Amino acid sequence: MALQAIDARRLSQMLVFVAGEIARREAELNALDAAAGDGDHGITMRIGFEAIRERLGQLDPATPVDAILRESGNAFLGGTGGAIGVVMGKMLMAGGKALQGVQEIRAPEFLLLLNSWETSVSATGKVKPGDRTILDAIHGAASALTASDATKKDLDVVVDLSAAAAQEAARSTADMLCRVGRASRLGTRVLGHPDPGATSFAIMLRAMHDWITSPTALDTQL
Amino acid sequence: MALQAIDARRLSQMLVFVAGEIARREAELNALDAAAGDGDHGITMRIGFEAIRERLGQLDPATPVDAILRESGNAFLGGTGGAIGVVMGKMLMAGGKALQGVQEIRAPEFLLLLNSWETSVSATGKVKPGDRTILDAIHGAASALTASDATKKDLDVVVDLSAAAAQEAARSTADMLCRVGRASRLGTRVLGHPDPGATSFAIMLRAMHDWITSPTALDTQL
Amino acid sequence: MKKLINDPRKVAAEALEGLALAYPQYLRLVPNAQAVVRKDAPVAGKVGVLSGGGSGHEPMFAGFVGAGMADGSVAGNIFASPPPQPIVTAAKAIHGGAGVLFLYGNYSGDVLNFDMAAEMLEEEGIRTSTVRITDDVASAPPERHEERRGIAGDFFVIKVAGACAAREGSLAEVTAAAEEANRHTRSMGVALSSCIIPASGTPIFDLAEGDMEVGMGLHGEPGVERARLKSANEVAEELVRRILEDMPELANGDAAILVNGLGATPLAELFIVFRAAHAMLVRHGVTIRHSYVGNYATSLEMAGCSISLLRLNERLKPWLAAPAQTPALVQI
Amino acid sequence: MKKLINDPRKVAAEALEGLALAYPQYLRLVPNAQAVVRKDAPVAGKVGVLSGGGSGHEPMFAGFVGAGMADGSVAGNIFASPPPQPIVTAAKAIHGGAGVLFLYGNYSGDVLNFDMAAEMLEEEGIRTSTVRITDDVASAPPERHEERRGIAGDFFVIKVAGACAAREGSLAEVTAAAEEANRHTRSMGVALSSCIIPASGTPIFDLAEGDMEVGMGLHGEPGVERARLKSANEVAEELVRRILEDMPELANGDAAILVNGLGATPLAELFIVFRAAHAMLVRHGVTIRHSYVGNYATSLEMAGCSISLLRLNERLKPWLAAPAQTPALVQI
Ligand SMILES: Nc1ncnc2c1ncn2[C@@H]1O[C@H](COP(=O)(O)OP(=O)(O)O)[C@@H](O)[C@H]1O
Ligand SMILES: Nc1ncnc2c1ncn2[C@@H]1O[C@H](COP(=O)(O)OP(=O)(O)O)[C@@H](O)[C@H]1O
Ligand SMILES: [Mg+2]
Ligand SMILES: [Mg+2]
Ligand SMILES: [Mg+2]
Ligand SMILES: [Mg+2]
Repeated sequence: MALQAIDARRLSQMLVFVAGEIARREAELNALDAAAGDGDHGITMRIGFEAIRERLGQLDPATPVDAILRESGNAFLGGTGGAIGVVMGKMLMAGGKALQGVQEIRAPEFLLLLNSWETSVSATGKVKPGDRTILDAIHGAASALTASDATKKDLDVVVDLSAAAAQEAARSTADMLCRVGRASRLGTRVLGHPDPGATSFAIMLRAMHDWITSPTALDTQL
Repeated sequence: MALQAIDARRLSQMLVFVAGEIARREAELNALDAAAGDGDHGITMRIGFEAIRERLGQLDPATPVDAILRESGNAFLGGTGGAIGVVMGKMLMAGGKALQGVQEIRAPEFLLLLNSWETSVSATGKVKPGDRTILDAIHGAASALTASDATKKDLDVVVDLSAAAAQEAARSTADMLCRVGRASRLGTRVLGHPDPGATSFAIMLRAMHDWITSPTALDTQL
Repeated sequence: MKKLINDPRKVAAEALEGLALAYPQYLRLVPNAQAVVRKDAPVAGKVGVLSGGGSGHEPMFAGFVGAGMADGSVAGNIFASPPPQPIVTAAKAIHGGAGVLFLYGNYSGDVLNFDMAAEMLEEEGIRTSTVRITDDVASAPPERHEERRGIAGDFFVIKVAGACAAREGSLAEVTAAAEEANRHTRSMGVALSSCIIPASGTPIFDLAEGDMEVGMGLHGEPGVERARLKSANEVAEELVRRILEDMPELANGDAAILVNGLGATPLAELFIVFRAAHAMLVRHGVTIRHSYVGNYATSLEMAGCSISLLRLNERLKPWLAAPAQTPALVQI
Repeated sequence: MKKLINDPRKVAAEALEGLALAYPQYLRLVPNAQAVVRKDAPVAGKVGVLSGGGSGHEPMFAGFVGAGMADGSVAGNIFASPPPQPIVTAAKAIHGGAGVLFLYGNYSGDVLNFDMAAEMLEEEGIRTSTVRITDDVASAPPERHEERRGIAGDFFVIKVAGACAAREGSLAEVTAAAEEANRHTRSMGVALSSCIIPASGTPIFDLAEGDMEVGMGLHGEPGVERARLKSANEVAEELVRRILEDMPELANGDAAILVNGLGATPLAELFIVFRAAHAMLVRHGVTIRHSYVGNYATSLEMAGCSISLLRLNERLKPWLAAPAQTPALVQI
């Protein structure tokens, strides 16, 4: 049965599950990045999530939701490097700030989280939707929830919806020209491949949904 | 019909034909050298014979046999480099000295030539038969003629005999350990591949025979 | 993948350790920072010049740390900018009281991480300024030159900034010198084969036999054009031509040139490219005052080269000619 | 075959021209000789140090011509010794009246050509002496050490001879210095992939994915053993172990080390190898006085590296530490 609330302990477990999914998709993300960038996005994401996993292992079991997010962001930022290190790191930390004092993540908190991520990434990376970055997937996910009056739905439904929207948005970056980052001179040569950062984000949301819908099977991973 | 005497003009033409044969076998000689040396023997031989060809083109048409050999040796020595540059260059020059005043090369002069080459290469390279060098092929050719009372035979028969013996001797270097040159540390790893220099020499003699037996068809090459 | 490494994840760290062990006369490791600083850092009263970026471009950046060039360099993992914290740590290690100049190639990741480090340093009262190197002609059109990437031209900018700092320039002066060098530097490269990132183990792009990629970036970012591989003379002329188009004022002036190997191209080929570039520059009236040929900013074992040209004016000349003592450049 | 060249037959000549155009502050071309000499050659009263051999090993040999190292260098075609005449021409161009020392790797072709040149010079009244470099441990057992090949250890021998000549050593003294350096130098290499000779266009050997050739020569001559590629630490330790076995007196003494890239191996990997070699030498009580890491004696675009160790005594120390100004080594 799907979880309807993610408390601090569950949040840690979920992040560890997401880390595993990212690691599993490493080669695919590298290949996407190779098409227009420097072929390392999978490596960098894996390293970043390893840093999260390690940090989570060191935390006091009583660490609350917001602190877990802040610590995860801090670990990602400190251990990764690259564009995505700062973008993801600050994004996760912004999520912690947005959920300050929250005990459990339900549908409304999940929407809060996504909105804080969108604001953070846009500000950190100085990007807007359509610039062919991770922001496109975040924006797609957040917009889908806002449009569907998400706060009244179950958590698993909401996460599913956002994951589907993120994936669709990531896919649509394949038709976007690149304005920032390594690939910005490529012009039309970049077309046809989705943005690696956007793809990562879609993978993360889908992994969260998978975990929420069968959490116990994965309890052992931490 | 086979030639029975090589005068100065014919000698030039024959050397040009040999140059062509060596160039045609370049890749094969490189590959043999690659097995135990540095893979350049075909290149070096081609360059050396190109230097001969160029020099021959500059010579006075009245240049006698011995001078043609000396000039060829000098051109090979000056234009080539590598071990084979000195060995072949001095060898050809020694041939010129041995045939001093000779107007035509017939069977006896051909034997003289081979003997002078053997002496020269042995002295220049400080090698003996069995050391796995070009000397093995020269020694094989010279010995076959000495053993068969060559001076009484026709030139084409003698050259054929020597070419066959050189080829046999070259083949047998595949079973020899290498004492000198680039491959001397290899020990048994060199076995199974004939020595490139010895193979070159066998190719040269075979080309001479081919030319002697149908010289006119090739007159245009110079 | 055939590499002389121990652990794909430790390549950057172990390489930097090796560098520091090999050249203690010039530099030392910074504890906990994947960074090196000149052995006598911090030099009191001197502006600290801090370079850095992803690893995999050796000897760039750490190989140019020492007297007369950078005071320190922070190394990220392969092709990944270092995170902010080690940048902060290295900046502190070279801070002699006169501020720190950040010098790095203009990549999204480097910008984000160095900017964040600058904020953190500011909070601790350490003044920084930043010059982002943008020499790669292939990476944006002239009207958007400030978006261009930094490639081998980093070398000239670090050289000039290092010399200006060594002559007791203030932070503003050293920053202006670096900006001036960057403004006068153009590079253009060509790749013949891909490198392999150790941690991924696969080539990051394919180039058919007989093809080359004109304008490919230092990390295999696609360039402006994929074309049939031409002769060294034609390639060199094409690269110089594109630079001259971009910086026409180069003609009939003084210049420094760097013919840079990307990693797997034999030095003999770089000299052949240099020979052709030299001839073409002479035809355009350019007087070459300094030549550098070799592997300065590589892309692991990528095959290919780049040409960088620095147009020299009277201000830049003495800085470029100034002495330097680093692992990858000793100049008297 | 992807190469930045114009004509496979002109690689050696055009590369040398490029070198001379790039570094006129150190050297100049010799007309009609495919050779370079230091720009102020001949230096009156000084022994001339002449190095040389086949091309394809850049920067060796021509890159080490300049004050404090070789006075001149003659370049053959790729992997082929130069013929006698250009050796004679170059020797005359550096002859300052005190004789000329020939320094080259011990290969059949070089021996034959340089010996013949020496005879020709003798006829013209120019005194020469010869030291054949034999540092490659893999190329003959200790009891036949004089048959060994010369590889990257050439660098140490040229450095020492050049320094001794710069300090006004006589021909006998410079020869003795070179002999002493050669006697104290050992190298051992490993290849990971083949180079391609431009004029043949094909690899000269195959190495299966995951294999390496221990002891392979600078021209792809097979080595002592084909083995599975190991970690950088294991490879470095294996190379150092074989050198220590061959020169046990190295332990607990002073040494100089060169970790040399064969052409296509990234500098980062050479630093990782250096790091491991350093650790092993320290364990054996060796004090490293000078370290050099980079492409010094290459084999076109071969992948792999070699380690060279020079055991330093009190005579060799000042020569190795002496200044040098050449394209490939500037030492203060
Ligand atoms: N300025 C930026 N703002 C937001 N996201 C960015 C920015 N620059 C790059 N990205 C994201 O980072 C991804 C690349 O990440 P990665 O390959 O890990 O870093 P790098 O580009 O430094 O190699 C891109 O696909 C894009 O989604
Ligand atoms: N000392 C020597 N005496 C006679 N022949 C030699 C000697 N050294 C080498 N050779 C011959 O030269 C051949 C190799 O020639 P080549 O490849 O052109 O020169 P290099 O060995 O300089 O690359 C060998 O196969 C051998 O026959
Ligand atoms: Mg990337
Ligand atoms: Mg050979
Ligand atoms: Mg990257
Ligand atoms: Mg050869």
